Amino acid sequence: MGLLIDQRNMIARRAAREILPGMTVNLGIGIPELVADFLPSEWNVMFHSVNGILGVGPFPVQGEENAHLSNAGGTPVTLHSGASFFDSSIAYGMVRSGRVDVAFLGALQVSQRGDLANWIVPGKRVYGIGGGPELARYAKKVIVLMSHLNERNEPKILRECELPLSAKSCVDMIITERAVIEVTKQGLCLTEVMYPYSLEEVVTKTGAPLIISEYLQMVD
Amino acid sequence: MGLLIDQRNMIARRAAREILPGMTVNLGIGIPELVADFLPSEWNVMFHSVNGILGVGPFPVQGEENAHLSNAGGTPVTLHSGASFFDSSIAYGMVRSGRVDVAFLGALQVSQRGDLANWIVPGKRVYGIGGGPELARYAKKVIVLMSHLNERNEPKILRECELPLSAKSCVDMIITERAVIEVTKQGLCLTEVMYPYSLEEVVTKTGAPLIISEYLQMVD
Amino acid sequence: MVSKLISIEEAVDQVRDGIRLMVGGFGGIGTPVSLIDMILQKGMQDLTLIGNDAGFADQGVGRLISHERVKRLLTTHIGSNPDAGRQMMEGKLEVLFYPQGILAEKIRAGGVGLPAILVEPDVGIGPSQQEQLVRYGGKNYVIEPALTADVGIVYAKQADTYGNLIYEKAARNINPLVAMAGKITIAEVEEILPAGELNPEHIVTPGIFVNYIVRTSGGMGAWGF
Amino acid sequence: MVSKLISIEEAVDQVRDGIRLMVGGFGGIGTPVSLIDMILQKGMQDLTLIGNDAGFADQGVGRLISHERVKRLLTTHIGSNPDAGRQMMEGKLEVLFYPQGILAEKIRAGGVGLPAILVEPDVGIGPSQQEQLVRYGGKNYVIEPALTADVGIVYAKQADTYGNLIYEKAARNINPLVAMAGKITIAEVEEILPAGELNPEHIVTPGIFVNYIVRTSGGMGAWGF
Repeated sequence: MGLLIDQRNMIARRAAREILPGMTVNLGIGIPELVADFLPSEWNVMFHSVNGILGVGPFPVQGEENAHLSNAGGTPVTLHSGASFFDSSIAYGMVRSGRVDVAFLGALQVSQRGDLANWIVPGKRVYGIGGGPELARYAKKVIVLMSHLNERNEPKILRECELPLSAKSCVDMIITERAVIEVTKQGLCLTEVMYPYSLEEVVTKTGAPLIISEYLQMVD
Repeated sequence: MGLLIDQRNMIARRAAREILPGMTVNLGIGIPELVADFLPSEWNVMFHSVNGILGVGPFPVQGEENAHLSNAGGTPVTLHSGASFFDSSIAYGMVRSGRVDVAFLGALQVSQRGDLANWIVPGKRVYGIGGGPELARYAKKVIVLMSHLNERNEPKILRECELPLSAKSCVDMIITERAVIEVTKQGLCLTEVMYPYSLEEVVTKTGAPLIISEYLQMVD
Repeated sequence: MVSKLISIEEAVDQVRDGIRLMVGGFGGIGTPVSLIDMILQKGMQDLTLIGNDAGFADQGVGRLISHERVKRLLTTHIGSNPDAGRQMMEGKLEVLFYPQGILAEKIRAGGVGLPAILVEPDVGIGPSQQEQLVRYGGKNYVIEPALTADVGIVYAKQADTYGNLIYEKAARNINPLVAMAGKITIAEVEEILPAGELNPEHIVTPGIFVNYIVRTSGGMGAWGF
Repeated sequence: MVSKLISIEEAVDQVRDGIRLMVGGFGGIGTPVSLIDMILQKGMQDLTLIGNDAGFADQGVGRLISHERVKRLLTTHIGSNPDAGRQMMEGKLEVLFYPQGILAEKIRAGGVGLPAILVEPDVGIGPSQQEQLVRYGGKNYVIEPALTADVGIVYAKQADTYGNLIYEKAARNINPLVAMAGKITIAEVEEILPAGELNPEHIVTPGIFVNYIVRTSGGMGAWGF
């Protein structure tokens, strides 16, 4: 299901709350790119981009884009103070050696064990695996930001992913326009339901059992 | 046998004749460091140093040494035009990927098959293997520059090395104060005898059979 | 010093039908587009292409795919070039996918003369993972062979005539890795200076890795997935 | 931005008896001598030391050996420090030798999170070559495990308060590799600037790899094998 820009921003705003000052954060392509907009610059969050930037800054004012300066998604960006450039082997060296605190990724499907599918719809669309598998495996915390349903209004959160996996048992949290769900050893735990959706609208549109958190919040 | 400075320079001067303009050349520690002195700067030979320099220039004028600029042997150097700095992994990447045309190395012993021993005298002195094994194996041409005899006046060129090896079957040529010897499939081939030594003084002081080249030169 | 500067046309004579061609750039940025234009113009085909992504159908490295000059593609991502996905599903284009960081390390290993890298087996579930497993230290690892190329083409901001390269911003990406991994490396460059004019501390790719430099005829990767 | 600048004394509290300590520098040049002085002064011992060479008996990293603070040394060359050879022959110091380029790659692999490297078996005949062999592509290779350290100490010319580092000339050597391979990395620096003052293109070690920076109290590696 295509999301409206307001919904995408709402997801990004909620995602930003998972970040603490000074953290190193990777933002994947799509909704994750919006997360930086919801963090104060003085928090000095260092945004990491796999094409070889640490310290990605806000989007530039229109007309001030630099042709050689984009994030991994190809969106023009600026630099934060303390930024550096390096080649992609070092960008992934940062990831693989466990130095990225949080990675926000998009997904086609997520399973109740935190399996991630985000690279191919066999026979229909091939995206490619990109940096997903390594970010998913090695970032200290992995948060999927996506629409709750696919374009046929079917759940993207499932008992088992139907699509080929990018990485197994790696997702810690899922944030959609309907809900915030934590992946725990006991299964998926619903912690927040987003306005205007009801608890029932989340539960029936999720393809895996949900444990309802005792601290469940209905978010306005 | 300790060499006089004139003998060391003679070896280095002869060694320089193995270099063509534009080549990439590694100079090991000891006599090899002197080779650059015998090449015209306009030949633009790029001297490679494993501590992370390509384009080592001549020794500096006394008093103009830079404390952070030395070759791998710790001798202060200058830079040639087009020089660059990089870390040691890239320095050895150049070596391992076959981009060094000639490496000049010192040696404790060399065998008739071109085996190289230059890292330890068991029970007496441990130097360490350093960069010798990789230079010896991967440089396109490997030339040993050394004294013909050791400190007990025994031959350092032998049928088999007695000392532990640094690398096997790697040496292409040996240049000493007495002789120039090529390592061929048929064995060691003596091509030059250095003044004031006689052919006999070379043959008797070499611990392996020598094929006398039909083009043998007696060098003044 | 003998300058490595040659014309784009001469440089592209290094690219022959059927070779392994490795290309720098990431999502269009830092792609040597003038060299790619000339390869298209000269008609080379049956290429094995190695690069971060399939670019765009109408721009940069993606044009080699859209014009069906590529028979085999080793890459990480093709989502921005629908022609690549279509050719793959039609069986016209063989695609091997690798996770980005693993592809980068495979290229680097080729560049520095290492035979292969070891990676954890459950990273990068995909069709490329058919390599040999080895047990080591109580764990299984996949041996991923190093990648080299017959010709590597890269894009740089500045070069000197010896071939030392300096990149610009995110246009660095995999270019310094590709520059090491080609048996022949050609750099397409914006600004070319005499040897000695670049600060030795700022050089990213030492000239030893670069065989030829050409002056870009402009045009470049744009933003754009 | 929270500055990573601390005092040398505070920094050295990270170094405890018995840890794996990795040290940048090559033949004395680019060695973090003030940190080493403080380690000596504070009395840490039983160290496993990883570095390019054993330095000199009376200077730099070699002093840790001469003062018998090191029980195990992973290195390439000890010829410039006779104390190291003597302790080795007396059985006081365990020394594992690696060829220089292989040691550098093992450290880099540790820094970028790769488990091991593969090398050709007849490179670096020496006591270190007791690792596992693997057959691959018709050839035998040695699996050489990646090296990491509890604490890595490096020397840099400039840092900003985020820990971005720029080296100087041949003092770069293995420092950028060591800077990545420490669980904790401490950089001893000549000049410290506010974040944002270093050109992002010229930074060699991104600050993410650096936990603490200290101001050098002077003294340095000299020429000298």
